[in-house]
Amino acid sequence: MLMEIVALSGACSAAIDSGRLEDWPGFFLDRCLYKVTTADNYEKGYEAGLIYADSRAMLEDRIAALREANIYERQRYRHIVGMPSIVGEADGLVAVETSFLVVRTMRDGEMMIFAAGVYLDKVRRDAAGAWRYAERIVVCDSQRFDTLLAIPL
Amino acid sequence: MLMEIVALSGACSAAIDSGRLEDWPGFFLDRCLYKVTTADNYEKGYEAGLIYADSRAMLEDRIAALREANIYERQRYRHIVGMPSIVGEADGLVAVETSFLVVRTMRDGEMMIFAAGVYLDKVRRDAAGAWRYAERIVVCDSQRFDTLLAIPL
Amino acid sequence: MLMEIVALSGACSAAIDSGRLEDWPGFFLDRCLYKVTTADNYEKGYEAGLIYADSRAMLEDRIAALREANIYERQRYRHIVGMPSIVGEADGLVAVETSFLVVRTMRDGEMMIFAAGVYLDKVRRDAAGAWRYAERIVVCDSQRFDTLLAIPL
Amino acid sequence: MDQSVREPPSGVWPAGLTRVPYWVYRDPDVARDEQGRIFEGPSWHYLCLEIDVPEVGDFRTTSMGAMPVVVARAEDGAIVAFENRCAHRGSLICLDDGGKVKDFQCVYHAWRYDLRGNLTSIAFRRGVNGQGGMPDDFRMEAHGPRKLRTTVLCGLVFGTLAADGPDLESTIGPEVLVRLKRVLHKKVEVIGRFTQHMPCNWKLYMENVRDTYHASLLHTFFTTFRITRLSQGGGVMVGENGVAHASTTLAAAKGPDDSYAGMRADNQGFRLRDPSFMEAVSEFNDSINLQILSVFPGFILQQIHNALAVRQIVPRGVDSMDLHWTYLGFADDTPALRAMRLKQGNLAGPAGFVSMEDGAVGGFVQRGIAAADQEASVVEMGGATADSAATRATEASVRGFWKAWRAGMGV
Amino acid sequence: MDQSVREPPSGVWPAGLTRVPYWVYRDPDVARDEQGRIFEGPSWHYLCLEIDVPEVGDFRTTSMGAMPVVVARAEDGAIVAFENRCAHRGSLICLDDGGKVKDFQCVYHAWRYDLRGNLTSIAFRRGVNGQGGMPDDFRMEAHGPRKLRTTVLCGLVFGTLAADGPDLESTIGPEVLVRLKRVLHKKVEVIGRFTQHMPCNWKLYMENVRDTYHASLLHTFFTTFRITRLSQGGGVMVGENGVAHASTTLAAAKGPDDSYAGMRADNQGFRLRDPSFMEAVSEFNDSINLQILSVFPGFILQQIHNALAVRQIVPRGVDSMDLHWTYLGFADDTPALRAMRLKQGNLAGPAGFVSMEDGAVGGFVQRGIAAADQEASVVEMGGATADSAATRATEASVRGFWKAWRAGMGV
Amino acid sequence: MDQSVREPPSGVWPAGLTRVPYWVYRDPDVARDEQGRIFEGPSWHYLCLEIDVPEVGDFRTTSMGAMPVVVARAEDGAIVAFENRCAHRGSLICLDDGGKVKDFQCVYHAWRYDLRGNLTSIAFRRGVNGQGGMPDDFRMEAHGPRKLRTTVLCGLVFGTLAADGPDLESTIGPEVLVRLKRVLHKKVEVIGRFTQHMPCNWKLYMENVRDTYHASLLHTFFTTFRITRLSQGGGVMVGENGVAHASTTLAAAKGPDDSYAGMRADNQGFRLRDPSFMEAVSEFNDSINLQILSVFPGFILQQIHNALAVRQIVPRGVDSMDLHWTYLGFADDTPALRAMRLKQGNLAGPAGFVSMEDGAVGGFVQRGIAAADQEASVVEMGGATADSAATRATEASVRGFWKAWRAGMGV
Ligand code: FES
Ligand code: FES
Ligand code: FES
Ligand SMILES: [Fe+3]
Ligand SMILES: [Fe+3]
Ligand SMILES: [Fe+3]
Repeated sequence: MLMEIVALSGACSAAIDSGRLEDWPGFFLDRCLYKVTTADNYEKGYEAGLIYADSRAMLEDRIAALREANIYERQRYRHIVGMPSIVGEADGLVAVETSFLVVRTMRDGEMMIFAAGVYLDKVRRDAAGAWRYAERIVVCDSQRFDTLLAIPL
Repeated sequence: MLMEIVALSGACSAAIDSGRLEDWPGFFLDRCLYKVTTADNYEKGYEAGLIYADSRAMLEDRIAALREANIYERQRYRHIVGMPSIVGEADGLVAVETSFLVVRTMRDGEMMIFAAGVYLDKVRRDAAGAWRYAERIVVCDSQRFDTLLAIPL
Repeated sequence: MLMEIVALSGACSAAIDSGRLEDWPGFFLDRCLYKVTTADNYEKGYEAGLIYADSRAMLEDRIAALREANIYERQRYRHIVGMPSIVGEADGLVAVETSFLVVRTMRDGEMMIFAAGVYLDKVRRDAAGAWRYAERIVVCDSQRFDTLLAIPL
Repeated sequence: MDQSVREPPSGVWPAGLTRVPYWVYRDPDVARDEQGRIFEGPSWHYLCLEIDVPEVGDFRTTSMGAMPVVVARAEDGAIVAFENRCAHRGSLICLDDGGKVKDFQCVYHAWRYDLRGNLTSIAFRRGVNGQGGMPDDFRMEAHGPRKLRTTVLCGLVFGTLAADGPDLESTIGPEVLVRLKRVLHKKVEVIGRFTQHMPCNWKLYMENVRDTYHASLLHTFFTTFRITRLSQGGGVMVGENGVAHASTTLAAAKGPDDSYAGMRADNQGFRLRDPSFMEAVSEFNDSINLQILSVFPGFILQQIHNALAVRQIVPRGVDSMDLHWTYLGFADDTPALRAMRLKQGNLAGPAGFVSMEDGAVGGFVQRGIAAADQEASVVEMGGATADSAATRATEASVRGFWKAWRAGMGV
Repeated sequence: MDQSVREPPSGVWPAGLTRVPYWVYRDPDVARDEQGRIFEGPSWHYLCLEIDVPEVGDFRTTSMGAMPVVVARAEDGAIVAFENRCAHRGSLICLDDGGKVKDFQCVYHAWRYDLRGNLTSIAFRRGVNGQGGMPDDFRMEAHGPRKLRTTVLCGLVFGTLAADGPDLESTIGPEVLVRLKRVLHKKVEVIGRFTQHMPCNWKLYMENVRDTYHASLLHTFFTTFRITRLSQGGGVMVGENGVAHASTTLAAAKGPDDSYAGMRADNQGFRLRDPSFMEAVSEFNDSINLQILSVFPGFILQQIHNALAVRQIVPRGVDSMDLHWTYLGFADDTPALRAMRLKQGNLAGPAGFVSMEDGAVGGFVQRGIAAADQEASVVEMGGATADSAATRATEASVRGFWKAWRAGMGV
Repeated sequence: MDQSVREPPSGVWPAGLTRVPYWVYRDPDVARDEQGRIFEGPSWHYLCLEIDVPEVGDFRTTSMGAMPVVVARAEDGAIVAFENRCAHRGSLICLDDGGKVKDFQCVYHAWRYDLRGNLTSIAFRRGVNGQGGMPDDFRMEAHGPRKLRTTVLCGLVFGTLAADGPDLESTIGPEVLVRLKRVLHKKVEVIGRFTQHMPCNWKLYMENVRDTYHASLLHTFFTTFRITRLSQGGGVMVGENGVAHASTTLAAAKGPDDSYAGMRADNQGFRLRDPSFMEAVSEFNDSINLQILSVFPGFILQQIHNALAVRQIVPRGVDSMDLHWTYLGFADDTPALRAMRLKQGNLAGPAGFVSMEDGAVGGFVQRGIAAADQEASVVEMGGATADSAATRATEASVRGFWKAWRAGMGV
């Protein structure tokens, strides 16, 4: 199971890093929670996120907005993720934590550590038996975000 | 065995990154060696370390000092560790090398590559059969440390 | 097989990071392709690379030049590589993609993210049955390289 | 670029309010003078929320430009503020974002301060065994961090180093004050805090906030979903002194609107698969979709549907700044309304559908003007004055910003 | 180090061309003046390749020093260029490296420009419902980004802000022009693009390019494989005005050559296991192994065997620069010749066997002179003049660089 | 912050030694002047250990402020030093921390220097086939890197650019010299080297080193374990000229000590589970627990129990510095004593229980004074003079630092 979850996490990152953003929502269940927040907010119990979606359709809308509506300079992410650790399991829902680092590269070649933190995930098998995210809380270590957060983490 | 050692290394990093510092000494044997040094020092055979502990109690003392005595600004680490490679094994003592990268995030959100290098570990099973560190030499690639080294690497 | 390829990729990185550059060409087949390029070049179909070698002998020549001919300041790399993902397989040739991050540390202790990107590899077993690189295209996310690229990525 | 610019700031300012010379965004000497004349000057600066320091001994750290500041709740319940700098040898007195204390103790040599920043004790003041210590004539009351004058308005804490001068309400002016009170009419609650770093001079961001002309042209999402279009009702208010502004947009008429025909911003092809988060709840008993309000130099209050936030600008060098976002709800939010605010968080903020561009466009200007110290921007939309208007197709509020800036800088 | 230096640049320049005071590489004020006097001055600057903008509406972004520039192919097929700065409030007009457009539209407020950079429309110029909008007397033709004068030579696009002045060919001069045409004698094709950041002042790199003395001493590979040695035939040409230079090396004689005896650079012990990539194809009907050509301030054309490239220098602050490499082939390359170019890519570029040191040595100087603002470099190899010579054992071309620089700076 | 400060440094210095205006830590012009007047001035600067260059041809690179320096052992066994800058065009002559050579050869054009830094050969000085080369009248002896005057004291190598002036011993003065010889009384051995980057002006760190008042108040560990308390015996010595200082702490009396009652630093609740590393071995035949010694501007010698180290300060810009730690043992250490030194390494250094705070507190001040260029620190503990004292409850040594600094700067 662990290696299957490693594969899920890897495929999800690869879709983003290689620019196949349209593939990204497919790693989530129809009903899901995707939230980007920070360690300080998480610890204080502040509920708001930079991105907050409670359906896969909202994730699809975000990708559509990035393609059709929003203006941002050409950039790439590179995810380096650690080995997931399974921290809980109950009736098919598996809780997983995975450290991550995202390096952002801008059009002009400038690279920076854009985000580091931990994914607090809940995964389960979908109807077809594939592992999917029921919940992904992206807890960034830093309160500060450079310029803007367009591409999801 | 490899995956068990991966789990040990991951659990050790997670304890530090999530602020559960009190859990960290528990990954070491009572008699152990924990040293933070650099590649230049290591190659020249200089014995001193920034941190040098030859008992788990000394590791517990360091955590206690960080909690009760030392002054340093709020900060977090994020460990990203590579896949361990087993480089030797003799009567239950397994030698392992693992590349690591630590991103430090300060209270104000500033992130930096705080350390990168390799863990030179010796692990063995404790009485209870759990893998523990008999030795962890943290060999940092850089001679330079920013501001201070409070939280262990 | 995946874990064997993980081991190959880890051993290749470790040879570079620990300064055993002479060991590095040994991870390639006699006839091979090693190229360092960037995402923009790759996407535009520009064929040239910063490094372009179509034989292991050329890789050996590059290491020899770094040792005997070229002048560059003392520096180290630290590779942090993700979990490889197998993207194809045909008559013994396995296509693998692996995200990577390289932190460069200079003599004076300065660390930077020197490169991030993805390895597009083709591996097969050599006569002795060991996995070797038939092809390694190093696709860096950034167009910009700091100072020089001496040590291979 | 850390090099100073060709022209000295002084004496080259064009007449009127319709031209802004680009060196004003690039010259380190201008940034230095702004610290003295504006951030340490007579302006009122947003410091924190009143609820950040609810009880005696609660404190929060913040800043006025480059100056570190402590805000605390004193024994008598008053909210006070002082420079976060020890009177001894200058260390920060407080090292965290906030907390609760009995008094303040500097970590370096343990000098102590009461909650108002008064120096109350000096470690080993009398020395040891009669040796060392401070001179007998050393008067603690003559030493201490600089104190701020503070005021609380609608739960917002503002401060200034100016011992006297107009109060905050009259500085803001009656018209904008009404707009402020409209939103902050009851107790708020923090639901999130984020910092956004922007690669531009702080003035470029504040101009953007006050720029009612750009929103529907830069932010496709605004236009496409008719959150704000120049063709919708509303307008912009600018205080007499230019210090405060408020812009409003009324809900859109349903009918067709071809005023954006052919523009990038009008993307009729774009539809939402889950439009639930656009179902705004009317909570202010009016038809105002969106209200953006600012107080010079660095305070912003946002209402976009049910997404509420305050933003604080902190310059970091001449070509860089931090924007501190505090996302708000009301203490008495129903679960349904709170849930809606969380979803509408997608609209604003560093990742907001209608605001992410604002994080980048300041940098586009900073890079665009990299060689333009001899050139000036053109701020003529809606004329040459900084008066309130019944349209947002104007840069009146931007001109108002420069009216306030020039008064502060004496330019 | 962002601090300015001890001596003011003016008035302390040593007589003649043989001494260069080190503050010239360190003083931010010098960098600022260079932007005005050289990069925005009368010099001709390489912008891009003609093939980067093959069709009407194609554009490419580039820069002249710190100034962002757009190059475009206009309706009439002319290649034009203008500052990449919106006439309204200064945003970059183009946000990508290149592309194809009908016209240009600024993202901030949707002001539009034709392919020549003429302002053609202003969003809501007439306001909305008769409110707002631009003043009736606003003349669009009086506003727009600064236009460049452009010229195309051998498929290279150059530009300058100087409305008049000598054309590019006469600036380069007949002798070097022949060298330029020798290489770029037919249609080229881009085979790779890379950027190399260098931790040094831009002038240190350009000196390095024009320094015919260093190659065989710094680059062991050159010497060992006799690609270029000072003892091989060839020489250096320097234009009368110092602006352009070209250096050439003829194929080596086979016999022994002990002129490098005892020097690090002569490493007879070093052999290649796969020398195939050294089997250069003669493609210019002459015996020139290697030709390096430059045009002040920032253009370089390289031919090393079959490795062809143009390089563009872009300063980034006083102690840092970017070098933009464009690796070239000819459109009619045979597969075999193209394959050889790919292999010979190992010679030059940021990882090149004979060029990687050039990425580092500028930094060695920048650090070596960190405390030497009162000192000067010694540029006397080959005498005191900047004349063409039949040897490369000279710094004549470096002196030529300073002749051109001082003319530009009026020093 | 790269902006210069409000007041010009000159003419605004307060009378006496008890006030230090904060612009002195922030003004890039001050940093620039310090390089010329102090680091390239008459002061003596620690360069390296004598054992770093034991044999002829051994060299080590170091720096005096921003100036790169080479230290070498010459043929005659003398230790010499010179600027690490080639006389030709300024490249670093040495590119590594140290090594062993026959002579020095610059990588750029292979100019050679003997071990004393004398220029001895110029590649192709006579050109090739009678063409090129250096002018016949070029005199190598007239060119070369700047030479330092060096001296060795107790195995420490110091250097200065001042050709004459007082020798090191008299500069340090007899009282502190005794303290220096007390520790370095026999051959040392390097057991570790580390660099600590600090986000503060270099003077804030040197003040901290000389600040006998802070140790037991900032460093809880010191106080709790009675390594140093102001109530323990000892004192501080300050040279007449303020250049050198030494502070000592005697072993604590066993009895109760309530002098820290109620202070954060006195944490009686804190106990060690493995106190073995606190069992210091008395090795200097006295009861001195701890001795800290410094020589203006950048040398520190530390003895904390058996933890010995030298530290070198290297400024890096106005708000940043590197501290180079060399951990020492004696060549004749017993295994047991060496083992104790390794354990006591936990006390000092970037991770030291009693020193880690010193890495941060300079930054706390740098940030605390970000807007305080008009303010000054208060340095009155122990009076207004810079005299030796029998207590550490004084800032006499800090005042001594400023006496030396102002003499060097002519302020
Ligand atoms: S600096 Fe605050 S007590 Fe000394
Ligand atoms: S800045 Fe370009 S349209 Fe306003
Ligand atoms: S710079 Fe050293 S030899 Fe030319
Ligand atoms: Fe906006
Ligand atoms: Fe070269
Ligand atoms: Fe201390």
